[in-house]
Amino acid sequence: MVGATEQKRRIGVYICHCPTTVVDSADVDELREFASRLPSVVVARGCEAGCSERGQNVIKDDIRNLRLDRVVVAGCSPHTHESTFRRACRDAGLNPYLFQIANIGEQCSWAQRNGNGHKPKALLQAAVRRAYHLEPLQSREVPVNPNVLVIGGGIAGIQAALRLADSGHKVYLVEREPSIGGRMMQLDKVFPTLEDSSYILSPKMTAVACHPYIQLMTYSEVVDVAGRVGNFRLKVRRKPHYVDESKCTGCGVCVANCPLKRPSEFDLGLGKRKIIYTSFSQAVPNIPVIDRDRCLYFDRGTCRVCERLCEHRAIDFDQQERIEDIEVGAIIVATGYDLFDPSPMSRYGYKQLGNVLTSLEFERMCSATGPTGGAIRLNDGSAPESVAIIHCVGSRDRNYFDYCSRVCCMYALKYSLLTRERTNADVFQFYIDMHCCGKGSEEFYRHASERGSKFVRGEVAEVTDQAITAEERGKLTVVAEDTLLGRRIRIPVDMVILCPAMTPRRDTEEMARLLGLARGADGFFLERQPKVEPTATSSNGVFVVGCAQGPRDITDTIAQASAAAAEVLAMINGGKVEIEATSAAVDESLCSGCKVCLALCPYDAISFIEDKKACQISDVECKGCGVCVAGCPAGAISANQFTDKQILAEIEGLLADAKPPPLAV
Amino acid sequence: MLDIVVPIKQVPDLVEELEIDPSGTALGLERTRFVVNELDDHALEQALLLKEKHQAQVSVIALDVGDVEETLFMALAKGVDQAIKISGDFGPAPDNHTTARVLKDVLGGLSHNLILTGVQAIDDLDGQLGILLSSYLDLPYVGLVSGVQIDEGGSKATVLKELPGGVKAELELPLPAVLGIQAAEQPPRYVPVSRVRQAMRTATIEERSAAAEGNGHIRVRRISKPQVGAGAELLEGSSEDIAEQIVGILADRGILR
Amino acid sequence: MSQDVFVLVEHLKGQLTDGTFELLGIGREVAPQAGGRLVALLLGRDVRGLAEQLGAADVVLYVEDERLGDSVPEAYRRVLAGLLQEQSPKLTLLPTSSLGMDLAGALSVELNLPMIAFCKQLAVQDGSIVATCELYGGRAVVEAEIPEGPGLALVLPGACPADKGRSEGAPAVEEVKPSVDLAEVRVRFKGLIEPPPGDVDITRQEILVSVGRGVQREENLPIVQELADALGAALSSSRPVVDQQWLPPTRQVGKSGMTVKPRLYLAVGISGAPEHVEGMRDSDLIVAINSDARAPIFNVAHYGAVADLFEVVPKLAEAVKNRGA
Amino acid sequence: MVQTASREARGPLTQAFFDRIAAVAEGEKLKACIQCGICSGSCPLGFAMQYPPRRLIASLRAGVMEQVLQSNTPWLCVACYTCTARCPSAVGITDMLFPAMREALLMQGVGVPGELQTALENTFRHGNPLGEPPSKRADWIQEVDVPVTDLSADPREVDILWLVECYPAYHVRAKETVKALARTLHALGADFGVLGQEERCVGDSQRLVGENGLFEMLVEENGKTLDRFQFRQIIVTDPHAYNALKNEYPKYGVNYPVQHYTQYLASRLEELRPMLGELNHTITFHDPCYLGRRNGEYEAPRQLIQAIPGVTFVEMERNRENGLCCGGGGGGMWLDSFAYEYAKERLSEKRVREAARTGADVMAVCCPNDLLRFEDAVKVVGLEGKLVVKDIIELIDEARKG
Repeated sequence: MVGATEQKRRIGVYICHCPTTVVDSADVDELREFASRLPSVVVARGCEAGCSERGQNVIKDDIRNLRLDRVVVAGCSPHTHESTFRRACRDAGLNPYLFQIANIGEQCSWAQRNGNGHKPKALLQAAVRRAYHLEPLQSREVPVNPNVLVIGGGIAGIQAALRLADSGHKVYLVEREPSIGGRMMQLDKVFPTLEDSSYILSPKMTAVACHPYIQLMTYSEVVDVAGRVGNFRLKVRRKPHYVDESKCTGCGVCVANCPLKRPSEFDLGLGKRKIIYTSFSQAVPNIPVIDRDRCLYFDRGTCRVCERLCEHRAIDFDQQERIEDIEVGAIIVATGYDLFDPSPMSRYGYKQLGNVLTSLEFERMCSATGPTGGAIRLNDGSAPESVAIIHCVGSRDRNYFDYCSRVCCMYALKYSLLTRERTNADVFQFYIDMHCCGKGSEEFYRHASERGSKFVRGEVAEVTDQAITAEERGKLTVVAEDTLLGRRIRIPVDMVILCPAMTPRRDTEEMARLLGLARGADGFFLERQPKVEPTATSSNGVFVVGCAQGPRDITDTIAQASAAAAEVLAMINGGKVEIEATSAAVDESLCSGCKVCLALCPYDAISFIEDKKACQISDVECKGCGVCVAGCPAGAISANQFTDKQILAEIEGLLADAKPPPLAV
Repeated sequence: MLDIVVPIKQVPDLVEELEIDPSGTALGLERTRFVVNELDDHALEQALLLKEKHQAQVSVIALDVGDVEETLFMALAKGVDQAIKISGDFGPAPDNHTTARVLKDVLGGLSHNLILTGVQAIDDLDGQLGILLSSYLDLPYVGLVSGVQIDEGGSKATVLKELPGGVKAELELPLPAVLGIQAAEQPPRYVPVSRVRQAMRTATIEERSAAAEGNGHIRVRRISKPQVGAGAELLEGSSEDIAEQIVGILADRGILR
Repeated sequence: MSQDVFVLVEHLKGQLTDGTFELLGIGREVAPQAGGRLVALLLGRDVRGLAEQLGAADVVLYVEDERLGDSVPEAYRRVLAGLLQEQSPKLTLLPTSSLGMDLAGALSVELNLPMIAFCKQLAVQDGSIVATCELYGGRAVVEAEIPEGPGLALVLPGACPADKGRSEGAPAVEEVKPSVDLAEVRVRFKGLIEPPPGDVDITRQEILVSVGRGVQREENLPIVQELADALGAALSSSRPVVDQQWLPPTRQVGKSGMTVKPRLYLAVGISGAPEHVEGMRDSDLIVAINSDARAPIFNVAHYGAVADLFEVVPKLAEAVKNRGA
Repeated sequence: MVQTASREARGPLTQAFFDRIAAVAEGEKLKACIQCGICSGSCPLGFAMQYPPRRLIASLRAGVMEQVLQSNTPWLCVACYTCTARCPSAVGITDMLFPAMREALLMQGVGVPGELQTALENTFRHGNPLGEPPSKRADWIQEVDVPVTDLSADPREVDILWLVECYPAYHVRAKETVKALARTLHALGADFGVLGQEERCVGDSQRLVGENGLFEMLVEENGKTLDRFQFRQIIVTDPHAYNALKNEYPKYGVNYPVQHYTQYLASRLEELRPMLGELNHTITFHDPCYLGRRNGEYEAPRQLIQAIPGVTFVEMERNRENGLCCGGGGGGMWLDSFAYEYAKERLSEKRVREAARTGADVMAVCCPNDLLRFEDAVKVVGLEGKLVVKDIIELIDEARKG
């Protein structure tokens, strides 16, 4: 109830409706009628598409003509529409923070088609009561640091970095591995054009290496993030190469003479590398690193062959890890994906049976620079006469990964063509559904079919080496139902290629915490809005591109990386960014100095002021999350958009006409 | 319309040991569990098969003895149209003459043109119920029946009666009639418990009362359990020992070389 | 009322049944106790010649009629009702058979005579008819009486050795006209259905291994089959096994199945209900294996083992094979 | 093809089936099937089914179920859980779809195999599928040389309530495992008791054959019985009982901590280990579907076998989640003749051949169905003298004495 002594308010209420979203017209009249009777409401209108120009004008006119001092819209989610209406308020001369949404879109009409009944009224009443207590706030603008950080040096990161750097901005490109290039570098050919992957990628990598505006930080990881949009402060851990980058020429003598070998990570263990090594021959930068854990010198203090042979005295066993501080205005996350290790799906025999490979292993086998020099070979060195390719290994599977990995159908077709071309083996594609969308994909599918791939629609039940017929002896038998024939089949083959799911990187969770990013149910980083803000994230100034966001092919990845670069450019070229007015403040007279809030604040925005024996919140750092407000034992902290008064008024509004719920049984 | 009546009877469940009343002239009924007479279950099944074939009306009728309600509910769950429980002063174990008279009394008020009942029960001391009933009702009777066909008009039945040696006699008799069923044309159906429970909730057992008059005039002097292995010489020991002993016996008799 | 003991003669396809002689055997003992004659009732069409084998009886009453030729119990019932009404015997013995079971109850009601079923032994004591009956599938023995008589008895097969009822002597035969009109018989005979040929004829086998309910499941049959194979025997069974369609009806031993007299009848998991015992009791040697010590099969078996068939049968098969080898 | 999938066109059988599907919470999930066929490819009896699971679900979604319900399919499932464990759409084929079909058939009394009816009838009447007298359920106690508390005669508080289950309590071969377990529990000083005459079948297989009413009746009865006794936990001899008590009984509010005996013994392995003498066997182990695939317990049995000195342990090719079912689950024990008619070979026969291929001389099991079925199978395929089937508890008992 509005007390008699309190100030009069002039609130305008707009019940938004359009064909697909909010309430149907019958309800609009009833709601409008209801709203018009609420205290302080001076006008209540039904409003067809309030977010349209016409709708906005109605509101603007009312603000001016009826001297409205608060606006409430019953309509869609604030997530998508709040900024639109705030802008309208501002244009009409009303402080944008005196605007309130009653979210009857998501809460009512989208959730329940019929019988909205009491609920929209309750929400509307809550919004009106809350609006009564809203205070004008001033949003702030801060200058933007024009430097950009790109995390991940795969094709996505490379593309974004180049776009930004070409626009004359300084870019830090941080890559965990010793070389940039990422997954794409491991691939042999790319679909649907069958170009060499490295043919496309190498020039871009070289461009990165010699770009004056790109500072490449390989073998490095971001370990700490502070600040906010426009002004991030980060710490990057630079792992020691034990090779002085400034002296090394990449001549390769050290690598050639290193006496020890171990399985190459880049070749997924199919080939070997030295202990001082570059990931692959076209590595960028072309500076080797020493695998400290396996180096004889670090282990026993002996060997030092590399050091002895390096003419440039670049080997430096004393190199230490260092932490570098960098400051940027925006961050692009391009950390890519991991490939699911299918060994838990023991029915496919991966790591138990010979000649069962994952797709990436097969890529390395196909690659001219790979361990077999591009020859498709069985373990015994012979060429396979028949190959089975199993789609959807862990993808589209609620026991593993719920989603489609999007690229497997296409690369499986690519394998068909490569295998047919190089071995003339029979190729069986075991698929559930062929998902070949995208430019050129259908032709590719047709081409592979014409080249004699045998398509079996059915998810494979098991791969076994237990023969039950003579022709199965010595082979891998693939057991499945051919669902189109409705028949159970057993097909003996020599080689099985598994197409495992593309999964979030193992460290996605840690990364998300570091950068304040949200993750989807699938574990990948979540974009702010999949349609209209596909690269932005819930964290202002942080963008996510490529497979870090979910499985996609190279074409889409590059397009997305360019898009994110454009977003970043739009931001930094403006020179400043507006930051949310919502923040928290400490009432020093109430603060007991217990410092509980210091530990709670996720943004390090709170400090303890010794002189005053009280905490203080930095306006610039605070993002208004409210954790400290809830956590303060003394009740000394309040959030300016979420005062107790506002919240209590909202609750009262919700419950004003509520009937007691039926007793739960 | 074919109206089939199936009189059924409760008998002690032989899975458990029989108990003898201390008087020595009756079974101890206190702990005895009752089940429907196995061949009555066949009669019921045969009735249900005929119902499915001829849209017959099937009534099950039983004296209130033993756990009869459970049996009647099971019959309802199986799909009979009517279940009737008869109460009267016939005591906990009426003989078949008494039962047949009580049934005759009740059947007088019940439309019937085919009566199916098990050809015998394990406790038929004073004769088999079906034939006694047929005589009280003065209806034709055939026992040991293992196949029943009803003609189009529902006026006569053709039945298969089992004779020794696997031979069957095909007999025809006019309806109404009483048949003593030896085996239904398919094994008695299982009725799911949820159906039985549903029947218990929704169906009703009709209750009638009837006077018991007369009986079979048999006096039981003594009931006892047969001496175990009265006739046989029992072989003992482990299964190997038993096998060896049997082989020995067969060899002695020249059955094994 | 006379003190005579009447016996119903049963014949099938022109042959007297064993049951008839068993009844005569019992009648021979009971008639003197009653103090009357033993009278055989021979009913049929063209079966007068059978009377010659009925020497155990003092008198044979022969009733000839076209309609008594087929196995229609109702025709018998009408004739017998009249005969018994006229003759009023002390005791009438009927076999527990497809014929007797369709007669006794009806006569009991029609003539208002008490009857006792499942009789294993009979006597007349002080004018009362006393019977020992096997009830509850052989699980209980009931001693019952018809005080003062007269009465009817349904006698279980095997109650008395058939030989006791056989006699060389020629009885007196009295032909009696049926006192009732058999045209009123409501049940009409249409024909006999013989069992399908082609399977093993268990009545001609020297050794039978017979299985009952105790085998539990069809898939357990091979265990018993293996023993049968080892013994060179055929597999037969009690009714439940056939009802479950695990074996064809041609393998059924008992009342409505076959009557067998092999040199060895090895009963496996058969409890020995009277209907079964009827079909095998005359076997030369009966050996029974059953886990239930109370099983009545042990009453007719010569040797018995209270044991689990799944334990003993494989061991026995092995022992037999070892002996053969 | 023109489909007539309206409700009116459904036969009573189909209607009963759809009603059942609609009544269970997971029924909706059937619509999520992506027709990938892994179920049909994985089903050990799929080759014999007229409508293997994928096709069955396709028919269901098309609303044309009558033929499916009247085919051999509903009765061929042995509830081994392979399809369900592998199904990418998490369709409840084993727990929901097949029982629902079977329930419809049972309700309508259509085509229910006789041997199954007998088992259900026996369970209903006598509380065990074998049709044995309830009063003799604890007779095995007389045959064992250690004291066993029969709580039905001597109700006292015990630490462990041991549900013996039906085959172990009555079946002469399975009884050996019960005696061995009694001796071992005694040796460990465990404070345990059995329910004796008061025990009834736990009923998991009855549930899976679609006799849900019977299952619920057993849950009610058993729940009341358990409530009357004081104990800390339950152990069971049969993995099917374990499954029911762990996953199904709690849905009806009957909630007690339960372990399979292998889990219990594995938890006391350090006390057990010193008691074990040497056994010179090469042993392979068959994972029971309802301990392994359904409930994820693969280790406890292996730990016990490997704890026996002298034992060489070998795995079969198909093991753990890929293990081949014995064919006895989900009512398979009572549908054996039916399955054999269509499959012409028993899964147990395939499985003992697989066991023999490992070179093991002992095939260890820990489920009564496995014991009985594999022992038969060993005879049928002529592996007698080469392969012996033993329950793990028998091996432990032997090792303990030896």
